[in-house]
Amino acid sequence: MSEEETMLADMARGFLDGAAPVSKFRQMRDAGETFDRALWKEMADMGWAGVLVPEDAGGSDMGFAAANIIAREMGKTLAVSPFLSSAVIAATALKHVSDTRARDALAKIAAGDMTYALAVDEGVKFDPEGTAMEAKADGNGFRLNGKKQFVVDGALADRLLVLARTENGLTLFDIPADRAGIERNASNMIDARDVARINFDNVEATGGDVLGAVDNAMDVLKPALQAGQAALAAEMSGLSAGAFGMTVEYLKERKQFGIEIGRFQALQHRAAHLWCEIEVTASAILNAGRKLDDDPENAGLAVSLAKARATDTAKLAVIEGVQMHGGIGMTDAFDMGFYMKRARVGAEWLGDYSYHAEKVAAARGF
Amino acid sequence: MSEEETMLADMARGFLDGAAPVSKFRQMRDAGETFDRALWKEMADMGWAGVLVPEDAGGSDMGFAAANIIAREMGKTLAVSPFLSSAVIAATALKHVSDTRARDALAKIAAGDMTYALAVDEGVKFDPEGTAMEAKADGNGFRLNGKKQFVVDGALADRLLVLARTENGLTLFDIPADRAGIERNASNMIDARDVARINFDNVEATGGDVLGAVDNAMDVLKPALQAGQAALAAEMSGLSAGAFGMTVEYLKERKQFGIEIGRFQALQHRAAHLWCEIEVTASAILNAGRKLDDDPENAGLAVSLAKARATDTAKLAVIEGVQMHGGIGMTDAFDMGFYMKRARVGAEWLGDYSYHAEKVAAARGF
Amino acid sequence: MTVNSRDEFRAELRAWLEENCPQEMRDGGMTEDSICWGGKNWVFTSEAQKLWLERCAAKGYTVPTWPVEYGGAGLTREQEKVFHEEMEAINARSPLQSFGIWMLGPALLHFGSHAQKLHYLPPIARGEIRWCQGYSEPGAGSDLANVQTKGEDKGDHWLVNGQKIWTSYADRADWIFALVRTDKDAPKHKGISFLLCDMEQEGVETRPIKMISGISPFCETFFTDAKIPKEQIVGTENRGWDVAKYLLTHEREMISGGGAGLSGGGRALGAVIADTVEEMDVTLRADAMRCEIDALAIGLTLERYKDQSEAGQGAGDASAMLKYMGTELNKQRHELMMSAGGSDALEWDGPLGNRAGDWLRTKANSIEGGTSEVMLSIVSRRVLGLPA
Amino acid sequence: MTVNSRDEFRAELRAWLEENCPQEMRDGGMTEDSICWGGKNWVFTSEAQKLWLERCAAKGYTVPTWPVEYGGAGLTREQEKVFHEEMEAINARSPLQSFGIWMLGPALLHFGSHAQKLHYLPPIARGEIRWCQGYSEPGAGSDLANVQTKGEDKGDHWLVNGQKIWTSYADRADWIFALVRTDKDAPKHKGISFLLCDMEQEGVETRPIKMISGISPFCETFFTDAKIPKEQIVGTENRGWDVAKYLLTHEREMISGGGAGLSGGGRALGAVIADTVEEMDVTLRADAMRCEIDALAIGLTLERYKDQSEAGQGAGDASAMLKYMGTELNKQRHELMMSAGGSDALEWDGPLGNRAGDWLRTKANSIEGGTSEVMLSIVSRRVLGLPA
Repeated sequence: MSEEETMLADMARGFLDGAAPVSKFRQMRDAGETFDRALWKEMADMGWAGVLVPEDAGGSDMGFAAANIIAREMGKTLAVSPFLSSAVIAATALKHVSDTRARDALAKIAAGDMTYALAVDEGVKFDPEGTAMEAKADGNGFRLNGKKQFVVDGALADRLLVLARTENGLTLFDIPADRAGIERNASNMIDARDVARINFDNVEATGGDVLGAVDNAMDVLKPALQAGQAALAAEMSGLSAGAFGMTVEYLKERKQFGIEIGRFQALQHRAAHLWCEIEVTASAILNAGRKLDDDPENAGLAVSLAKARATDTAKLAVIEGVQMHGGIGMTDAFDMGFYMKRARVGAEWLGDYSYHAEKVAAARGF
Repeated sequence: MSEEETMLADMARGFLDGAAPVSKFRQMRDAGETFDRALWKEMADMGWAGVLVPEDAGGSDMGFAAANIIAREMGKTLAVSPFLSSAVIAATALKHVSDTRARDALAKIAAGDMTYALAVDEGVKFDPEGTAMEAKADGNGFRLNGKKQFVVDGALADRLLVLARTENGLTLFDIPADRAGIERNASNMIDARDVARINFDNVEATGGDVLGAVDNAMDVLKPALQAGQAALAAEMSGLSAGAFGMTVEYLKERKQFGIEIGRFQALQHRAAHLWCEIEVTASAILNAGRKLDDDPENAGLAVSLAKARATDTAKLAVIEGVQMHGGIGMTDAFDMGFYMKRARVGAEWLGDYSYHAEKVAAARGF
Repeated sequence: MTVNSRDEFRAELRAWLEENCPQEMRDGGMTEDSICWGGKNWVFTSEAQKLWLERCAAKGYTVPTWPVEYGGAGLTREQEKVFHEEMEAINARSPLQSFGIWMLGPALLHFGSHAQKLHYLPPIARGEIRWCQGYSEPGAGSDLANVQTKGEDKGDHWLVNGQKIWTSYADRADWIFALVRTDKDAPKHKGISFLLCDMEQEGVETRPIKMISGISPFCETFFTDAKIPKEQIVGTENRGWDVAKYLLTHEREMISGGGAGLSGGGRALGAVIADTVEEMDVTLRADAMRCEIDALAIGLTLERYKDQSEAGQGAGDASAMLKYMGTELNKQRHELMMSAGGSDALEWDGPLGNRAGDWLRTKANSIEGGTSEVMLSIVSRRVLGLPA
Repeated sequence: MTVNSRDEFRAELRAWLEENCPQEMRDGGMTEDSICWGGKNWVFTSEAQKLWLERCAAKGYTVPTWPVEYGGAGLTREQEKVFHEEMEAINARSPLQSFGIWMLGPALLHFGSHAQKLHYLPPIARGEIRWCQGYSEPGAGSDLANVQTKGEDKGDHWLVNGQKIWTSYADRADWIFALVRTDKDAPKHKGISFLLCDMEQEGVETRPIKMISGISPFCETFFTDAKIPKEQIVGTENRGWDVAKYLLTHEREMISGGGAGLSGGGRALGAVIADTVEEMDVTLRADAMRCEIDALAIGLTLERYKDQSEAGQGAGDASAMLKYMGTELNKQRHELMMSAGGSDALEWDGPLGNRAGDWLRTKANSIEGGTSEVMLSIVSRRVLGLPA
């Protein structure tokens, strides 16, 4: 990391340790809350909401590598915010459209005044190309009918990016979440975040609601997905580091049979192996951020590599975290379970290990 | 294991430790020998060559479970013999044919006077159904043209069981290895065993050379293959136990940094894990033998389970064996490398892990 | 047993099952709430569940291998296999499950006096008394012999004070079997007694612990001046660790069997996944195949050890292997079930029911009843003879 | 470096390569016998190999980041990256590989006197002197500081007696750098000196060790009253362990890079397999994908650590991670190559060449230069700070 990046990470860590530690997540979970608007406003004030928004639209325009650094720090403390959905995914999509409406939306995102959710999934697995939801041409506009699930931040978002099938391809719609015909049902997620199942019953959309060009959703959606995947991978790598940090501390403190369990070589070697995995994954995350900044057209391999590694590493980190903590790690009163549940949700969102492994293989010629 | 089986195992171990220890294999390897006819005769005298041959044909007729026990003990000391090819595979095939010629052949096998090799593979992977070699009808007989590879015991065997494609299916031929048009080339195998590549150039075969019925090779071949796969799995489980035994001894003796390396918990846990794997695989082997004896029609799952597990376990056993021995384990002067090479050859012969895993999946409904 | 007598037993049993097993009890009993745990406060989920338990108990089929005089059917190992085969053939639910059957029963059969056996075993077999286990203590973790709960000798009883943790379903149990330090001056393993205690008596309280899976299968249990009569000791005073170890090997085998997914049904993981997944991706399919292979082989190993051991003797040190392999496999299986379920599996009570909760629950498998690390150390030292 | 100067350097380099790299040297150099090791007795496999070495050496391109005065090209880290990119673009072979470049060079640059650098480094850069490493001793194994080879102080020289093992290619090397105990009374790590020794001199003999792969990349080397002049010490007397440790971190990174399959070509494992396998089965494909993901990520990690460190400083303790991950991956890659090769891979010099030998060779990767177990212990203690 560059000196600038290290500073950003330090600053983010300082803020999150104070404003959004794991205990804060526990409070929200216990209260059934999935969005802290005041916290999001603070993040916006620090330039996080506008991390990808151009400066002339009120953003901080720090780029993808910076977004990954923020996401990673958020992962460490399990901070809850619409950062990925709004500041990364929606902002990237909107940046690929050069009209005034998109510009205004970006400004509102940067200010923390408007949040977005991405509605793509229809089955249990991420599969944008397999989208079946129909947007039928109707006069000058469209009628949307169908169902979406696993819409992250979808129950509370102000606006929705909805992928639907039009006559000759896929089209991305940018519509308010309260438009007539939209029915949102919050899912009771194991990671206690905002996720919704959404029904679209003859929802009207105008040509102006189309983000990018009709039948060409991927021009806008693909970079947005890649940005989201990379940032999610970064969040998961932070999550791994957070869980690992707790685990190493526990190994140093906890005594069994009269000595610290961190003296047991079998645990030492497993902890060391896990650290190696975390380090290697960190490289893939860093690389994905750089590639998105420097050569976004060819960032697919780097992004899928990051998401695949991050998924695998986080799984190992939380499994070892629980196991090494023993019974206490299994209790709800202890935080490790939160990391395990979040890792599982992160594993599925925006493409699981297998999805991205196939992308890597394809990019590498097999 | 039953008391009888335990006695057989003890007897086999006693004999092999004396007559075919690993040092004997080393001698043969160094001398470029792949068959010890005198040793095979001794094994025949003990009833091993006729382990599956009916008593009235001079065999000991001990059954498949017993054959597995013998194969397992052979695996421990890397004993070289045509046991699998002749006493298990060929004998099982011949038993499924009720003519006098087959009966005579069984008697010769049991006496250790005639050896067989099975010629099935044509590509780099085991795939009997994919056999391309042609046996074209020619008058009352056939003309065989094509190539076989990975014919175990094929360079020195007296007779060959050859799988070839006939007009409406596959046919198994039982022909002398020196028949005109057969060209055998010994392969320089890493496990220093007898394996050949064989060319068939317009080789004549009569109707009498067909084992079983024309176009119906599998009636005879399938049970023979299953018997061979189970016995090979048993050999590999013995090999795993042999390599593991050396490794545990080394852990107890070898000192590093002033203490026995067997005191290092990381090595203890890996050794313990390996023992668990070996024990679990032993159950699968035992089960395959029982199933072949009691319910051969439905033994496919049991056999594939045994071969898949044995392959995986042997791989782990030799990798851990080499690693835990350190540099010395990598030297040719030490025996561990022999186990590693034999495990690799056993992994491929008669279907690799993946082949048998697919069979298990199919048998289990997915 | 000759083939003939086996076939006779099978025919007899089959007829009995056909007549006595209610149709509702022939669904395999794969879900958590189909289990009948019994006990004083048990509320049967259906009349059929009650009937099934009563009928089985009358024949001794809740504990088929226990002696008839203690409530069992006195089946041989061979007959027991036939029993399970026939039960599985009609997809019958287990009539009763309990820690009394899996753990306390075998220990009593081995260490208990004849009077204790007559007193405690039949109510377990009939599902009248539900037991829980009081071994672990806060902070002790894997060091089970580190027992701080103390029992003061008061002549005809011990006065017990202390705290137990991870007491499974203690809030629903009637009695507890507990390790109590009755000689504080003796070496760690030599001053512990194995005591039986009525949980309704004064001085015993229990409090559920909420787990990451959202449920509370475990409790904390507190003893405050609880009086335990002297006759409620199993085995010799201060030699309770022997009983505890013996019981632990049974617990391990039990967890292993459950862990390997071998109880109930026995459907292949891949087949279960294929029910809901159109086409398995290569990673999922490769992992499911390996899991299936391991599950089958571990199941065979459990059977092999049962065959090898004397009736009721258990697998000894090798139970550590069974426990380790079974529970690690079960964790892996549930990881794959989650992967197969995709986003549907990420909700509490979502379209796939309690799949996430079941998955999280399995993470305790490799901790409870001795961690995987302890199991590996047992194998390393006692089986392989590696130096400590 | 600004983008402009980088682009200029790239253009210049590209032109030079176009003009100077012989066509025969543009085959990626993936096979063992394409390597140019140099040394007094080196027999060039072709005129092109000789020419390519000479031309590169003249420009300093055999050791691009070394200072110009010591035979290098004095490239910055950024320029070095460009250099490798351009070499890879035309599939150019590495002009020279040697332990002098990977191991002794960095140690001399850090610990050597100016005179020593001027004396020893340029011949390494030109491929004139081939070096080998004398660290391990029989029976010492992972305990590298357990040095028994002793050097007796004879005023102007040490009289050295003892035995080294695993001296890579010692039978083809001209000089050896060796750890010698020069103070037998000092604590283990404080009485060792790092000495340079001409192997042609009297009292130095070497004998190849045959390995399971059939080849003999390692030797035993014997010192019998060998005289090593005092000026041939690197660093301070009895402080040779510092030099050794420093060199080890470079060795680890080198092994890691080779291990991760990152040297030469960089084709995907799956693509290589697909060349010879019609359709990968699910197990092979799943494993190949995981391997590819790990290889790419480990490669990025190597680059990241190079970027982070000062020129020539290495990755320090983290080199243990690089070594561990790289070599374990390489073993896994070769297992898959064997699996993909099926029975064709089971012959010495079969249709797939030396695939089996290469596979067996990789098993030493996780032993040589510090075992995987030692690497994990280093990470555990020095990086994670877990108690010893």
